[in-house]
Amino acid sequence: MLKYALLKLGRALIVVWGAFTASFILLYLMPASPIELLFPPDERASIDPQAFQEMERAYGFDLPAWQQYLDRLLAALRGDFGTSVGTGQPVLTAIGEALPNTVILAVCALVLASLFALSIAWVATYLESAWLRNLIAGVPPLLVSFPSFLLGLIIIKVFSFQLGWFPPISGEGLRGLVLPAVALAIPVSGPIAQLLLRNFQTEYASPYVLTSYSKGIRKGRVLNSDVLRNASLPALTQGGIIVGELLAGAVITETIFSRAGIGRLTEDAVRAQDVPVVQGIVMLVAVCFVTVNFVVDVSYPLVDPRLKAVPEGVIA
Amino acid sequence: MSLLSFTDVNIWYNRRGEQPSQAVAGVSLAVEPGELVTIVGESGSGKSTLIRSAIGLLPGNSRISGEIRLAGAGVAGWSHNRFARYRGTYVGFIPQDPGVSLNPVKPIGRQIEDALRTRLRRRRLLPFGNGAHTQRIRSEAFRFLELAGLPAPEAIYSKYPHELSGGMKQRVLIAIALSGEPKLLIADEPTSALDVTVQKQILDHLDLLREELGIGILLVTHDLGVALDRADRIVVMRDGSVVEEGTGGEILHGARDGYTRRLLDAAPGLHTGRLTPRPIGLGSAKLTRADGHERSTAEYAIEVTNVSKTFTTRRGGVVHSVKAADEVSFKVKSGTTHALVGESGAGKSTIARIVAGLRAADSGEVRLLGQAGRWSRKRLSRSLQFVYQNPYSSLDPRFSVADLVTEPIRVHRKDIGRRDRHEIALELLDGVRLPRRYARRKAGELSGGQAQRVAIARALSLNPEIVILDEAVSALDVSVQAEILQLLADLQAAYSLTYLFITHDLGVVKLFADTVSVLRAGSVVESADTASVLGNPQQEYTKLLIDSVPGSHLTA
Amino acid sequence: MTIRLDQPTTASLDAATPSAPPRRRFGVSHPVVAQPGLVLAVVVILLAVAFCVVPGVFTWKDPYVPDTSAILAGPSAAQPFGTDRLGRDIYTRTVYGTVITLTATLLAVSIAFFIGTALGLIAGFVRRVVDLVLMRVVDVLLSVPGLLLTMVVVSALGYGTTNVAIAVGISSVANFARVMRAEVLRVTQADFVEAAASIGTHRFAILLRHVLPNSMSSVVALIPLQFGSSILAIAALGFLGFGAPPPQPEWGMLVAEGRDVLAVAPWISLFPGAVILSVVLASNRISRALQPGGGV
Amino acid sequence: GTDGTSAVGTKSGGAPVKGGTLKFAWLGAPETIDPQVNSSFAGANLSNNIVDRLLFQDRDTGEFSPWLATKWEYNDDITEYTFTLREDVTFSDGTKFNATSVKNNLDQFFNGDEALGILPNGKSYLGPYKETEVVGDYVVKVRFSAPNASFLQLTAHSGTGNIGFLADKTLKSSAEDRLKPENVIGTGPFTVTEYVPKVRTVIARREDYAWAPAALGHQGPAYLDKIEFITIPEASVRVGALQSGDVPAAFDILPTDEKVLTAQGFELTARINPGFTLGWQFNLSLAPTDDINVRRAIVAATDRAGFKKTLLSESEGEAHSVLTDGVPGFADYSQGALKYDLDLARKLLDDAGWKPGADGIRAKDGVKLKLKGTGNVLVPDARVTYEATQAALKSIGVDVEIVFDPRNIPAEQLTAQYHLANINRGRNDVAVLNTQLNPDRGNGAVIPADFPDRARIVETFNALDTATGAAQAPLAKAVQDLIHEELVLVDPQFQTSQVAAAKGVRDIYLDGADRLIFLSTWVGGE
Ligand SMILES: Nc1ncnc2c1ncn2[C@@H]1O[C@H](COP(=O)(O)OP(=O)(O)OP(=O)(O)O)[C@@H](O)[C@H]1O
Ligand SMILES: Nc1ncnc2c1ncn2[C@@H]1O[C@H](COP(=O)(O)OP(=O)(O)OP(=O)(O)O)[C@@H](O)[C@H]1O
Ligand SMILES: [Mg+2]
Ligand SMILES: [Mg+2]
Repeated sequence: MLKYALLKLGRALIVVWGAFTASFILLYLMPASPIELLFPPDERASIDPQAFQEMERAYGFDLPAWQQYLDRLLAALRGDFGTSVGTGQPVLTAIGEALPNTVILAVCALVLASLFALSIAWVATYLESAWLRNLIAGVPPLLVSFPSFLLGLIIIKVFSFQLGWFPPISGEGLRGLVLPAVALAIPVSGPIAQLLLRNFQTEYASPYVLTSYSKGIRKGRVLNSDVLRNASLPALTQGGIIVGELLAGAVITETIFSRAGIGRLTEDAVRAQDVPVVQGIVMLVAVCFVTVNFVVDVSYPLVDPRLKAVPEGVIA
Repeated sequence: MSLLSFTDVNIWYNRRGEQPSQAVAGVSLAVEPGELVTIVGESGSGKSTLIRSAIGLLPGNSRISGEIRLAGAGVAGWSHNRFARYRGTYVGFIPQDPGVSLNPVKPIGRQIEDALRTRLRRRRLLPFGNGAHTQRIRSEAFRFLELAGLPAPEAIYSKYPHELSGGMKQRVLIAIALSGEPKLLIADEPTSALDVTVQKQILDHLDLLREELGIGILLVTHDLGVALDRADRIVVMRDGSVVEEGTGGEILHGARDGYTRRLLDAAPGLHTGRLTPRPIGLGSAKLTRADGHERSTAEYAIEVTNVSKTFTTRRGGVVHSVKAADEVSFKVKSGTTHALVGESGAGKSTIARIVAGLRAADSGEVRLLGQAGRWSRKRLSRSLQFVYQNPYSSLDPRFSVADLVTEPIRVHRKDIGRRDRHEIALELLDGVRLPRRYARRKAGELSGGQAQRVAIARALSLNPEIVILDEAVSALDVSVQAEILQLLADLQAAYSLTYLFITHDLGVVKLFADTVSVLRAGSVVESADTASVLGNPQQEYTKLLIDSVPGSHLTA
Repeated sequence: MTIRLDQPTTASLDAATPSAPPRRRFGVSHPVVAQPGLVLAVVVILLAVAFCVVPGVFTWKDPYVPDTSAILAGPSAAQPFGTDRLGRDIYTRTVYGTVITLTATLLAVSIAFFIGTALGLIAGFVRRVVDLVLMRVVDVLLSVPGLLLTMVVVSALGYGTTNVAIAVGISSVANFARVMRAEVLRVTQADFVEAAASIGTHRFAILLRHVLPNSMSSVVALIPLQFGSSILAIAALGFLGFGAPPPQPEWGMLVAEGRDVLAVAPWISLFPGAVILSVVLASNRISRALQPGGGV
Repeated sequence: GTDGTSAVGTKSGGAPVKGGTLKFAWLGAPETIDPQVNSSFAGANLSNNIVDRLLFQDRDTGEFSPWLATKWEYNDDITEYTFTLREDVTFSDGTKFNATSVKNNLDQFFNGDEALGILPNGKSYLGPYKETEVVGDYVVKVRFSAPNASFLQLTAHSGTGNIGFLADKTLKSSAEDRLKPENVIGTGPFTVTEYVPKVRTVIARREDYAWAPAALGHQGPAYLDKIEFITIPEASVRVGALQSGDVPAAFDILPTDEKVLTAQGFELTARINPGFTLGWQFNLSLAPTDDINVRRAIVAATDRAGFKKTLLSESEGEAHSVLTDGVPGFADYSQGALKYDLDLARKLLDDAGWKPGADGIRAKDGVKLKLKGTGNVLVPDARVTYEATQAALKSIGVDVEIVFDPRNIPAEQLTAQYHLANINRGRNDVAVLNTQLNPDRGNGAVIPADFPDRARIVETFNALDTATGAAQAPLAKAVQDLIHEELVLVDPQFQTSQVAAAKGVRDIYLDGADRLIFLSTWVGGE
């Protein structure tokens, strides 16, 4: 077990390093110096070349690529991801300030999304009427296909401006969190619902369900005590990707709902070509991804008894 | 009043975009208390469909007409929740496949407790909020597990299904069915996935329960031997209708229906003599041995000496090792059939694959056609071919039958053109008695028996001397099984083939093999000619195996 | 890294499955006509393709010429989707935009398909170190969510539809690679592959003749799915302003052009948004029909 | 619509009420709270309320009046300015504002401080800055190595590159520390109390503020307790938040929303952003925009009057010159060089040998008349006018590709690849032309080194630095003639404006650079 965990940990570290390297290649080797992009072109001409070089030096953009890479990598290992070109703030501080907001939003959205997805899957399996069942089973594809950028705007228009139930901008408090969390949850719930729905249907068709019925158990309890666990366990393995989706979804949600957070930070940084910040964010999501996956990988055999006895090959 | 009665029941399945297909047509049938009724019939004859309709467990796309009564109450149109009142306590159900019929993520104990709780609650023996009753329920559960033939229930109580063997799982399912204390037990092929030895134990057990508790049993099987052995009444189904009904004796001696007769003829357990080959009309043109490779004249086609193989699997640092072959030795004369028998996991496949060069042995020697040493893949495949248990998975689903059977020729004989290959394919189909029009079909469009013929035709295409058949007929219906065996016998005679034949079915061995090795846990228990091993077994284990063949005592 | 979802765990663990039923190729064994949803989906896609090929048949207006007499006009018989701030007909622009969006999508899906399939095939067939390395690459691609990855790639490559398409393609490579690898692993375990090997077929020939064709169906079913999600991704980037330059009526752009005036002229965003929704929905539906064993 | 007044919100309406918090929404967010770093629109607006300037510029006449400086004078060649300062001014940490403060601020603004991580933020604005001399406790002399007529306006400027004075404690803080509200210490009527990057900035009243410029018409501390600036990036959400009453006042109102808001009883205030009009600068180093006929044709194909009529809102203005209407020295070219005439444009191209090709795009000597330009992503209406011009040009056989890249394009790439560069620069002084277009300075039109008469052109621009006030007017006219008539360096599109909307909020002051001052603002008291 320990060896298994260590193996997974090793892989996780490799992935993080890979993400670091890939983002470095993409970001630092761009044709223009990030400093260049700090200035509107119409002002650039009036910048003193010496001052410009000083700035390049301050950020280390004047060094050869490999040296920049090593410097950054070593610094990153010490937990230093450089400073934002735009604001001069250390990247870690910037991320640290933005993160709590996004975490709150993401956790709420995740809970909502999971509950929603689970309800759809449950109800669609429970209902006896075929057309009602098909109707509900048609919801997840719709969620998946909806342009999420439009969704936020529509939600805000309807629930905030038209009905006035919730404030459009999320200040403090729970009420402000509702709409953004919903807007983020809906697109995220689509794939989860699809997965759960499929799992519910396959599991419900499994012979062990017949066994449960033959004991005289009613449908609702069969779903709860037999199908539910079997159908939702595999969704855990999507954890890493779902967390990634939440963070990515925050880009649009936070902009639309005027919230601070990683999403806004990302969009601004990408627009401003704030290379250190973008790389810091890439590292953040990569670390989140591998952490979640690591936890899932290591704990999955504990929650799914079948996996305790299976040879290596099944877990790819 | 009958426990269960069907009156003129018809069942259809709807498939999207297709005509509804009728799975059960006009069946009338009743089960009385203390009676064991078996339904036999080939695969797809509607057995499962019929009995599931009695407890409302048909899939949503089915439609029923006619009358089904449980304790006199018509069940037509009942919802799951209405049915729930009858299930478990009135009618118990043992599903077809024990491997997948238990919830994989729930401990065994909880699965049986669920059933107990339903009954206790329904009989008002257990008020809601059952915290105090844990102990009571647990002891009840133990009682039923023991009753189902699991002598040490504590040992498995907190285990998960995957930690049990197939036989144990089946017994757990029986315990679950019994724990509702039903008046009627419906069992859908409760033993088909099991070894003959385990099968016998379980059937004995059901018999006992019937006698002791006086419950009615409706048992489905496709094994006529089982039915003849046990049933008060046998119902033979075909294409959804009942074609014959009567006691075991009536069926055995006075079957009127042609299909029943064929079933009787085909059941290996009922056979006495060995198959006699029929002349075969193959060997015309193209393919015939024109490739110049000499057929061996060695006395023994296969000589296996002290072959051992140990598998180690590692998980989470713990190493498990299994001795799949332990100093195995046997010889097979050219032109004869040698059978390897033994229960599941005995190492039969492992040895077959070592002989076929698909897997390396840890130690020991395999001589083929008198030659030892390493054979090249290509050279080996000209002399030896392998036929797999599952015909579908051994045939590429995207290839046409013609391409499938001539695939080895395509690889080995670059000199033979496309046209000629097609000719050869047609001849090979003739050889395995498959109509030529099947040449264009894909494997998925064939029945199991047809697909296995294609696999055999492919094995023959290079004109090999040795054919290894790893459970090549086990997955097939008995009637189809008999046809294939006959075909193999015919081919053997025509081409003086040597067969290494793997099976767990002693009936088949009796029918087909010249010599036999009995394997247990990787080692050879007994090895001699078939007649002497089966007629006069020296080992306890062999005796047990022989004794477990259903229907054998009827003819012995 | 993760436990595969695409392999049903129950089946692979409780290996007591008897003779496998014949696998249906591409699942569409039922007549298509009997599935109205599928028919509708196919019609939507055909219509979109027709928009690409002969946009002139569907509208006689010009998508680029401003009309100052009809600025921000609401939907009406003359302009079913309304007009934008330059008085251009949104419907016409949507029709003409189809070719931009769909070409970009096609490019993205092709990139993802070819690279992903190749990676998955090699990883699944060669196994060992190659598999380990390639799968870590795939993990790296997966570890950064699609939108972020595309944003980073676009900012490195530069703006514009082509670059957006490339970025979206790169970010979906992992999906194809994963499915392909799983399929290859599944197929290589089948007896017929061993049977082919046992008759002396060359490894490479096995790969081409047996493994590749039999692994394709799931990957092929993924294509329309990816097609749908790529449309969304490209539109999202267009919406964020990374996409096509004006006056090109790329779909995401069309939605984005209306976001500021959502309050006064909601049609500018909503109609193109609805078109995106229906095309994505349609391709997902078709994907489902193509899924092996799917179709319902 | 706009009522022509310059205060946001209802004017007067009873006696001002003290107290209350104002929530104020806008599009951007201050990138920092350091007034010497902030150059964005939101940043400058924030700074405007936490620091003061030496002089105050009248938003209508462009004339200067005292603020922190009570007196100012300069020598004849405009290389030396002397300011006499108010003596009662304190920073919010209680320290005194004096001549040393001015010197320390200017020095750091110009030179930066490497040790503290402070960049030379003011280098480009201060131009030929030499030194500051502390003449007395409250008298300073600022010296330049060359004439710098525009410095006077810079001391009053509240837009990008403005000079706000910070306490010594701030000047000695590192760049990182200057991100903390308590370290940003100015002399203004408010101090920053909370700063959440990209989301919220809160400023609170200073009770001892007593040095407002007279022109504001209000002395003493501000009425409002607090102002909360909220960033709402989505235009529709911003308007929605206004309409739903979640925020009573907002900036960056889109022209399309003006009508609706007015109809709903909002008071809208709009002012033209003074300075460089929004438009394209031509790239004179790149074919085919090196052909003056092509440039003329483009200018002639731009229907500025038409834009104003059909595409723009009431608040925005038709471009009459490269300068916006109010800037001292402005001259009107709308009936001359900037007249819309599509036929003329065609004729110019025909005459210059650009003949329509098979695809409708003109070509000459095998070179197609294809241009690449950058678009403005910040001004919402810019997209519309650029696209309209693009369509008009297309109709006369000129193909323009516009890149709307929200990022700054590196200067090198811009000069090498783009024929048309988007520009819109605010500063209520003709000096803006000098910084931007002077071939020796910004050289926005990329005039090549071997351009005929280059020396004369440079001289014409440089002359702007040598005079102020009325004396500057003819020089400004000469430069504009050069830009529009002789060289055709820019294609102006329109004059941008800033619009604010409010309900129940009174007297938000918009200054000469179109930035907000909240000193006299109050809420309530219907
Ligand atoms: N859910 C279903 N939908 C459609 N057709 C079905 C369904 N289940 C069974 N069938 C069809 O109904 C017929 C009877 O099937 P059934 O399972 O009852 O046969 P069986 O006698 O139990 O076979 P076996 O011995 O293989 O278990 C078969 O042709 C089968 O293909
Ligand atoms: N590749 C392998 N890795 C590890 N263990 C294996 C492997 N193949 C077989 N075994 C183990 O070796 C033993 C013998 O297996 P084998 O397949 O030869 O049995 P069998 O007699 O053919 O059984 P069955 O009748 O079920 O086919 C079993 O315990 C099996 O689990
Ligand atoms: Mg059955
Ligand atoms: Mg075997």
